[in-house]
Amino acid sequence: AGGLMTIIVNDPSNPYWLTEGNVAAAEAKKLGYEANVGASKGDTNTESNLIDTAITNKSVAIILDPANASGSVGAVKKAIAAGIPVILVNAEINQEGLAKAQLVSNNAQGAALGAQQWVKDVGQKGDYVELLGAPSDNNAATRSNGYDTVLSQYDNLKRVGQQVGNWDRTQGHDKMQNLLQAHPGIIGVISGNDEMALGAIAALREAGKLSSVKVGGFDGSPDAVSAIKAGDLQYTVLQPVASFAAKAVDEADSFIKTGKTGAAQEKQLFDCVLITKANADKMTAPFTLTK
Amino acid sequence: MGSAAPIAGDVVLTARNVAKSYGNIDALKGVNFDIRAGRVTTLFGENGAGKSTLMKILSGVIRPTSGAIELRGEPVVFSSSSDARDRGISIIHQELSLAPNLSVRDNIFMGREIGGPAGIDFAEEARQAAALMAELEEHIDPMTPVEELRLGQQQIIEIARALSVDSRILIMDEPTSALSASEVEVLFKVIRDLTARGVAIVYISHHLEEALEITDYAVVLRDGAMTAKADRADIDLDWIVRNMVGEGYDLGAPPTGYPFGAVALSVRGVSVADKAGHGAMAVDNVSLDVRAGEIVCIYGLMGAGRTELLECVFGKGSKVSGEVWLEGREISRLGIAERIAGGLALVPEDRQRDGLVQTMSVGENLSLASIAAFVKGLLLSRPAERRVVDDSIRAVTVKTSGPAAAIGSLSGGNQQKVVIGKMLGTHPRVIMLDEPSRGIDIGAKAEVFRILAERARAGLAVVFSTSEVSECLSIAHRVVVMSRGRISAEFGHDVTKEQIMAASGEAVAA
Amino acid sequence: MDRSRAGAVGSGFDIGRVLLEGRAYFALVAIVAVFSALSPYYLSVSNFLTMSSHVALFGILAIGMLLVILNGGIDLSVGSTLGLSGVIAGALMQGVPFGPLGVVAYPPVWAVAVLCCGLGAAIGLVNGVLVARFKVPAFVATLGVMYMVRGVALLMTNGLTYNNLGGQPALGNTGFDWLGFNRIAGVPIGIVVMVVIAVIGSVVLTRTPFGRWLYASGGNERAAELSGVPVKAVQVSVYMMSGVCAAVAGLILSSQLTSAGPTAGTTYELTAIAAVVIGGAALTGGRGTVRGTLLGAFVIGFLSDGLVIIGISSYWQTVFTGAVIVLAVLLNAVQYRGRAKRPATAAGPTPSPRPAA
Amino acid sequence: MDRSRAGAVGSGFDIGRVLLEGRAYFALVAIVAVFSALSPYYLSVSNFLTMSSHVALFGILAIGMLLVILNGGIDLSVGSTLGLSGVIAGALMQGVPFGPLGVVAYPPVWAVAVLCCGLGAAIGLVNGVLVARFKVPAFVATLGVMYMVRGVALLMTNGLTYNNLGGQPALGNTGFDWLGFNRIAGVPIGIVVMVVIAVIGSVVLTRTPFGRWLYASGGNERAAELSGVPVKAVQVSVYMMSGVCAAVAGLILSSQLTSAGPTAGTTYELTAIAAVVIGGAALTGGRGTVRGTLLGAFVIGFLSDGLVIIGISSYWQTVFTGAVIVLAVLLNAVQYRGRAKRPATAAGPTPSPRPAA
Ligand SMILES: Nc1ncnc2c1ncn2[C@@H]1O[C@H](COP(=O)(O)OP(=O)(O)OP(=O)(O)O)[C@@H](O)[C@H]1O
Ligand SMILES: Nc1ncnc2c1ncn2[C@@H]1O[C@H](COP(=O)(O)OP(=O)(O)OP(=O)(O)O)[C@@H](O)[C@H]1O
Ligand SMILES: O[C@@H]1[C@H](O)[C@H](O)CO[C@H]1O
Ligand SMILES: [Mg+2]
Ligand SMILES: [Mg+2]
Repeated sequence: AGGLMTIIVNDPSNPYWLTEGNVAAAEAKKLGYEANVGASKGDTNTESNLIDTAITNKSVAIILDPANASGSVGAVKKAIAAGIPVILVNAEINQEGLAKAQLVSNNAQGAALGAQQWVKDVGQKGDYVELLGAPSDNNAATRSNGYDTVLSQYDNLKRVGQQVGNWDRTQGHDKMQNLLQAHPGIIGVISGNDEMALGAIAALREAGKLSSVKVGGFDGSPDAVSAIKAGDLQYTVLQPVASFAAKAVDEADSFIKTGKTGAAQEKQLFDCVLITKANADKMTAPFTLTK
Repeated sequence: MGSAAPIAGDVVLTARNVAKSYGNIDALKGVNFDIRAGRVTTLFGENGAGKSTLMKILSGVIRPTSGAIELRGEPVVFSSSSDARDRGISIIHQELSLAPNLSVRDNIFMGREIGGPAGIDFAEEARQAAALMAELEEHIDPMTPVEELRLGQQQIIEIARALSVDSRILIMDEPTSALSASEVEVLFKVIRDLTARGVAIVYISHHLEEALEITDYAVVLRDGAMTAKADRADIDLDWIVRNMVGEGYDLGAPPTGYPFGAVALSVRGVSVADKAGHGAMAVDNVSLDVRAGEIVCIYGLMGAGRTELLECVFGKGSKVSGEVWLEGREISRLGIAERIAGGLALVPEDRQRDGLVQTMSVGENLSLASIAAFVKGLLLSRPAERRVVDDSIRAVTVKTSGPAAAIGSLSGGNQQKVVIGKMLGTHPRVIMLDEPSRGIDIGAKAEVFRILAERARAGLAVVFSTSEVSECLSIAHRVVVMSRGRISAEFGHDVTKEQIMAASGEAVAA
Repeated sequence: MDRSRAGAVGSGFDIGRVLLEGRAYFALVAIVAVFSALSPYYLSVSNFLTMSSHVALFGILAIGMLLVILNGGIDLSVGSTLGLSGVIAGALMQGVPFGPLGVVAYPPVWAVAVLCCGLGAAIGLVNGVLVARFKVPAFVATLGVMYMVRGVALLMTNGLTYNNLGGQPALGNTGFDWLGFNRIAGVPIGIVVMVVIAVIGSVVLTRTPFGRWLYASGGNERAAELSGVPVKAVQVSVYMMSGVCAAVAGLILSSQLTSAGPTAGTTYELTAIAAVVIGGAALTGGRGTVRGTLLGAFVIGFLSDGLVIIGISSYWQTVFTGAVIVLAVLLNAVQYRGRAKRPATAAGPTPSPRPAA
Repeated sequence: MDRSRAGAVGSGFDIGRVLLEGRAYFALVAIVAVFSALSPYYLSVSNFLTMSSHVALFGILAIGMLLVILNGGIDLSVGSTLGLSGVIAGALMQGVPFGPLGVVAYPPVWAVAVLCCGLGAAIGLVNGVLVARFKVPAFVATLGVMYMVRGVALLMTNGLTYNNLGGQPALGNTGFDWLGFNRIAGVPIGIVVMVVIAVIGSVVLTRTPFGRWLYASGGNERAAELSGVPVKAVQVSVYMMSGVCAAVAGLILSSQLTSAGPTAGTTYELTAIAAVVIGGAALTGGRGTVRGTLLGAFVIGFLSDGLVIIGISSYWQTVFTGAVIVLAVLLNAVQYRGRAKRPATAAGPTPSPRPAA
C-alpha cells in the first residue's frame, strides 16, 4: 500500500472530532494507505508523543488536529524535521510555513452566520448569555468575537453573562443553571459549540424556560440536528469537517505523490453552512449536508 | 453453652497432639493440654515458647497444622474465633485488639451486637458495659472513646469484653501486662468468682509470682513442647523457672565496688500536663538527680506519670515547667536529636509503637540512632556501619540470623534488646528505660539487667521504670516511687516490697 | 466531629463540643453570607434548590465514598462508574437487540435503573475483591478500575453520546427523565434521592451492626476480625455500595442532561473525596459522618456555584476551590488540636507541696 | 523489592529474592517482546530512545513522588507544578518588566531554570508545611494545592500558551530548547536528566543519613523521632524535592514542546503514583526503591507507546493502562504474600499492630 498515514485528533468522545478521525481514516484507506488514529485529548505532551510515534512508524504523512494553537508548533516542527509532511485540520497553529496545509472552517464567517440567525430567532431586544469553548483553542475566541461583532450592533441586546464551558455538555448544563439564577430574565443563549448548547437546553427545559429562551449552537453535530428538528435548538452552524477532513487526506496524498498539495495556499478556510429546521432534513451523515 | 454445667475439675477442653508450623518453623510440636472447669490452668514459658499459638488454636483464631481439639469429649473444628466464642470459648489477646475510634461500649459489643427493634439496642449495651466496669471496679464511662484511655484501662476493656460473653472457658493471654497491682487484685477476685461458677480459666503471664497466686494447675511450654505439668500444691517459683529455661535465674544485684561519679542527669521541678485533661498534672513538680554509675529504679502504678516524666526529660511532649540538666548543661530547650548527641538516651515503653521501625532490618534499626558515627563525608560508610552494628549485636547479645534479618523475625525479648542496643550505640552518658522488661521472658529480663549493671559499672547513669516490685529489688541502687505524678518516696536498695507498695499508694496484696 | 459520629446513646450534652461542631458549619455560613452580599440572586429559594441539585450529584458520590473512606480505603473509580452507568442506561433505552431474530427489547425504566445499580455494584465488587482478597492497595486497585471502566464506556459508545433517553410511550419505556426533571413538592428529584441516601446511610452507620462493623474495621481491622466482625465482607460491601451510589449519580446526571456521554464524571472522584474530608472524615479510616460529608459537599457546591453567579472567571474558581479544600481541612485540624490542647490551658500548673507518702 | 532497598547492611545473597525481583521485570520484558513481535518498528535503538524520553518526564515526577510515598505521604500537586513551572519559564523567557521605567529584563536560561526549581521547591514547601506542621492529610493538602497552582497557571497566562521559548541571541537568553532538543552521545537530554536524578536519588536514599531517616520515618515516625531523626524536616524536604522534580519535568516538557501551556501535566500525578506503586513501593511508607520506580515508569511508558505504535484505539489504550496497573500490582502482591510467608523461616513473632494510639 501507500504506507501509513497517522491521523491525530483531539478527543473522539466529542462527535465532531470522532467524525473528523473517521472520515480521514476512511479516505486514507480508500486511497490505499493504512491509517492510525490517535487522540491527544488536548494535551500537547501526548500530542508530541504521538508525533514521535508517527516518526517511529515511518508515517508518510500526518493529519493533525492541533491540541493548542501555540503549544502544537513544536510538535509540528519535529515532524517536519523528520521529513514527514503535516496537514492541519480544524484548528490552526500560530505559525505559518510549517504545515503543508491548514484546513479549517471559516469560524469568523460561521460565527457571523450564526449570530445573524440568532438575532432573527431571538429578536433585537433583551438580555442574553454566552457559553464559551476552551480558551486554549483559538476557535473559541474567534467565534466569540464573531458573535460580538454582530450582536453588538444591536444596542438593545445586552450580554449579561459569559461562562467557559470547555466545549463540554455537562459543564454547559451546570453553568447554564447558574446563569439562569443570576439572570432569570434572559431571552437567549449563544453557544460556542453544540455540546454546550445541548447542555444549556437540558438546563432550560428543567427550569421550564425552554420556550422563552432560545438557544443557538455551532458545529452541526448529529445531536444538534435532532434538537433542531425537535424544536429545542434554533439553529446550528455546520462546520464542513467531514469534507475538509477528507480533503486534508487528499492533499496529503497529492503532496506525497507530487510534492504539492494542489491547494493554492497553506491556509484554507471552508465556509460554514447554517442549519435550521428548513434544511435539517438534508443532513445525510454526521456533519454532511447534501445539497 | 451446655446447660449441664460440668463438675469442677472436669476436663472441658483438650488439645490432642496439636502441632502448628509456620513455614519450616515449628511453633508447636504436638502438645497435649487440658483445661478444667472451675480451675485456673496457668501456662508458663519463655518468649516464643508457643503459648499464644496454642491459645489461638484453642480459641479458633488459627487452625492447627495437625492434631485435634475436643470440647467436652467431642472433637471440634472451629471455623473462626466467633465460632469458638459461640461455643463458649472466649479469649483476651496478648496484643490489645480494640478499635481506638470507638467507645468502650462499642468495643465491648462489636461483632456480637445486641439487637433491638431498631437496629442495635444501644441502651442495653450501655447498661451491660457499665455493669462490667463496676464489676472490674474501674470508673470508666461506657461512652468514652477507647483512644482516650490509658494502656492499662484499655486492657481492662479487653477483659470486660471477654467477660461480657459469659463463656464457660476463658483464656487470658497476658491480661495484666499493663495493670497495677491493685487492678490485678480486682481481676483475681473476678477470676475466683468465675471459677466458683465453674468457668474454666487459662492464664498466661510473665509475672511469675503473680500467676502462682491464682493458679490451680501449672503447665510449662518450652520450644513448642510441653516440658512439665503439676498441681499448684507441688510447685514453687523455682520449679517454674527451672522448667522454663532449664536453669535457675537471678535478676542480679546492684553492682558495687566503684564510686559514683558526678551528677549526670538532674531533673529540677518538672511538671507535665495530663494529656487527658481534667485539670490534672501527669507529672507534678518532680526533681531527681542521678549520678554517673548509679542505677535508679522508678516504681509506680499505672498512670503514675513515669512515662510522661521520662519522655519529657527526653524532649518529647510538652513540658509545663521545670529544667533538665545533663552533665552540668541545661538541655531543656534542645530537641531530641541534640539531647541524644549530648549523651541522653531513652528506651521507650512500647517497643512496637515507639521503638522499632518494622520495615527495616535488624541492622538498620540498631544503627538508626547513631548514624553520625559512620558518615564519611556526606555518605554512609558501609564497613563502618557494619562495625557499629556487629558491636551492638554482640554487646546486647541479640539472637538473630544476621543484621539483614527482618526485625519482625526476632522474639519480643530480642526486639527489646535491639532497641536497647540502638540507644547504647549512641554512647550515652545517661540511659533511661521505660519498663524495659514489659512482655519479655524471665531469661531475657535477666539478660537486660545484666547488661545495664555492666554499663553502670563502666560509668553509665541508668534510670529505669518498672511496675514489678521484684525488679526494684534487683540491680537498682536507689528506688524512687512515683504516685499521681509526684515522687512519693525514695529508698536505698535495702528497701522491702511492703515499703515500696505502701509508698506507691497501693494496698499491700494479701 | 470525631466523636459525634454515633449520635451515640447517652453521649450527654457538651457545650464545648457543640461549639466546635458549629465551627465546621462556619465555612458554609460564611460562603452563603459572602455571596448573598455580592449577588442579589444568590439568596433565594430557587437558587438554593438549583445549587442543591448540583450538590446532590457530588453528595451521592461522597456518601458512597465516605463508606469506603471509613473503611480506610479510597475509591477513585466512582467518576468512571458514573459515566458508564449513564452510558449503559443510554444503551438500554435505545433497545437491546435480542437473540438472532433481530428482536429488540426495550426494558422499562425501572429495569434500566436496577441494571445500572447492578452494574455499579459489580464494579464495586471488582474493587472490593481486589482490595479485600488480593490485598491490592485501594488507591491502585481503584485507579486501575477507573481507567478500565472509562475505557469500556468509551468503547461501548465509540465516543458518542446517547441522546434520546426520553423513551417512547409505544415502547413502554418512558419516564427516564423523571429523575432529572421532576420535582416532589417543588424539590428536584436529585435532592430527594440524595436525602434518601443520606438518611439510609446515616441509619446504617449509626444504628445497625453493619455500621459498627464498618467503624470498627476502619479503626482497627485486626481487632474487628478477632471480635468476629466479617471484615472482608464489610470491605467488599462498602466498595459495592460506593459503586451503587456512583451508578445512581450517573442515572441522575444523564437524566438531567437527557443524554449520556462516556466521559461524564471525569475527576468527580476528587470532588467527592474532598467533600468527605472537608466533612471531617479521616482518610485513615474509622472517623466520619454522613452529616459532615454532606456539609463538605455543600461547601464545595455552594462555593463554586456562587463564584459562577457573581461572574468570577473559571480560573479563579479553580484557585478558590483549592483554597477552600485546604482551609476547611485546616479548620478541622485546628479543631482537633484545639481539643487536644484545651486541657492544658484549662488546667494550668497547680503547684502543690510534695507530700510525704 | 521491599528489602532490597538499602543494599542493606550485610544483605548477603539470596537466590529466592533475586528470582522475585526478576519477576518484577517480567512485565517489562513481556511488553517489549509482545510489541516487538507486533510491530517491526518497536525494537530499535531509536524507538527505545524516543520511548525513553517519553518515560523520562514521568520517571522524574515518579522519583519525586517516590520520596513522598516513602514518607507515607502522597503528592497530587506535581502535575500542576509541572504546568506552572513551564508557564513561569515561558513568562521569564518573554522578559520581565522591571520597575516603573519600562525596562524589560531577560534572565539567562540558567537563571530561568533555577527560578523554576525554586518555585517547585516553594510549592513543595507549602505542601510540606501543611502536612508536617498543620497535620493536614497529604492527600487533601496536595489536592488543594493542586487546584490552586493550576488556577495560578491559568490566571498567569489567561489560559493561553507561551510560544517562543527559544530566546534571542541579542537578549542573551537562548538555549532553552537545549533541554528538549539536544542529545548527549545520541541520548536525549531528558533521559540524561532522568538518569542523573535517579542516580542522585538512589545515592541519597541508600547512602546518606537523609535516606535512612526517610525510610525510618516512613516505616515508623514515632520510633524515628525517638531515635533522633528530624522527622518534620525530613517530611518537609521530601515535598520540596518532589516539587523540584516536578519543576524540572516542567522545564523539560516545555523545552521539548518549545511552548508552555497552563494545562500541561493535568493528571500526570496519577501516572507518577502508578509508576511508583507498580515499582513495588508501599503507599503506607517505608518501602520502595528508585530502581523499582523507574521500572514502573518504563512499564507504563513502553506499554502506552507500544499500543500507539501498533495503532490500537485510544479507548483500548485506556483499558489496557488500567489493566496493567492492576496486574502489575497484583503481581507485586503475590510476591509480597510469597515473601510474607518466608520470614517464618527466620522465625519471630509477627509484630503486633500498634496499640490504640
Ligand atoms: N494516651 C493517653 N491518653 C490520655 N491520657 C494519657 C495517655 N497517656 C498518659 N495519659 C495520662 O498521663 C498520666 C501519666 O501517664 P503515664 O503513661 O506517664 O504513666 P505511667 O506511670 O508511665 O503509667 P503506665 O505506663 O503504666 O500507663 C496518666 O494519669 C494519664 O491520665
Ligand atoms: N504468624 C506467625 N508467623 C510466623 N511465625 C510465628 C507466627 N506466630 C508465631 N510464630 C512463631 O511461633 C513461635 C511461638 O510464638 P508464640 O507467640 O506462641 O510465643 P509465646 O509463647 O506466646 O511468646 P510470648 O511470651 O513472647 O508472647 C515463635 O517462634 C514465633 O516466632
Ligand atoms: O471546532 C471544534 C468544535 O467546535 C468542537 O465542538 C470543539 O472543538 C473545536 O475545535
Ligand atoms: Mg504470647
Ligand atoms: Mg508508662
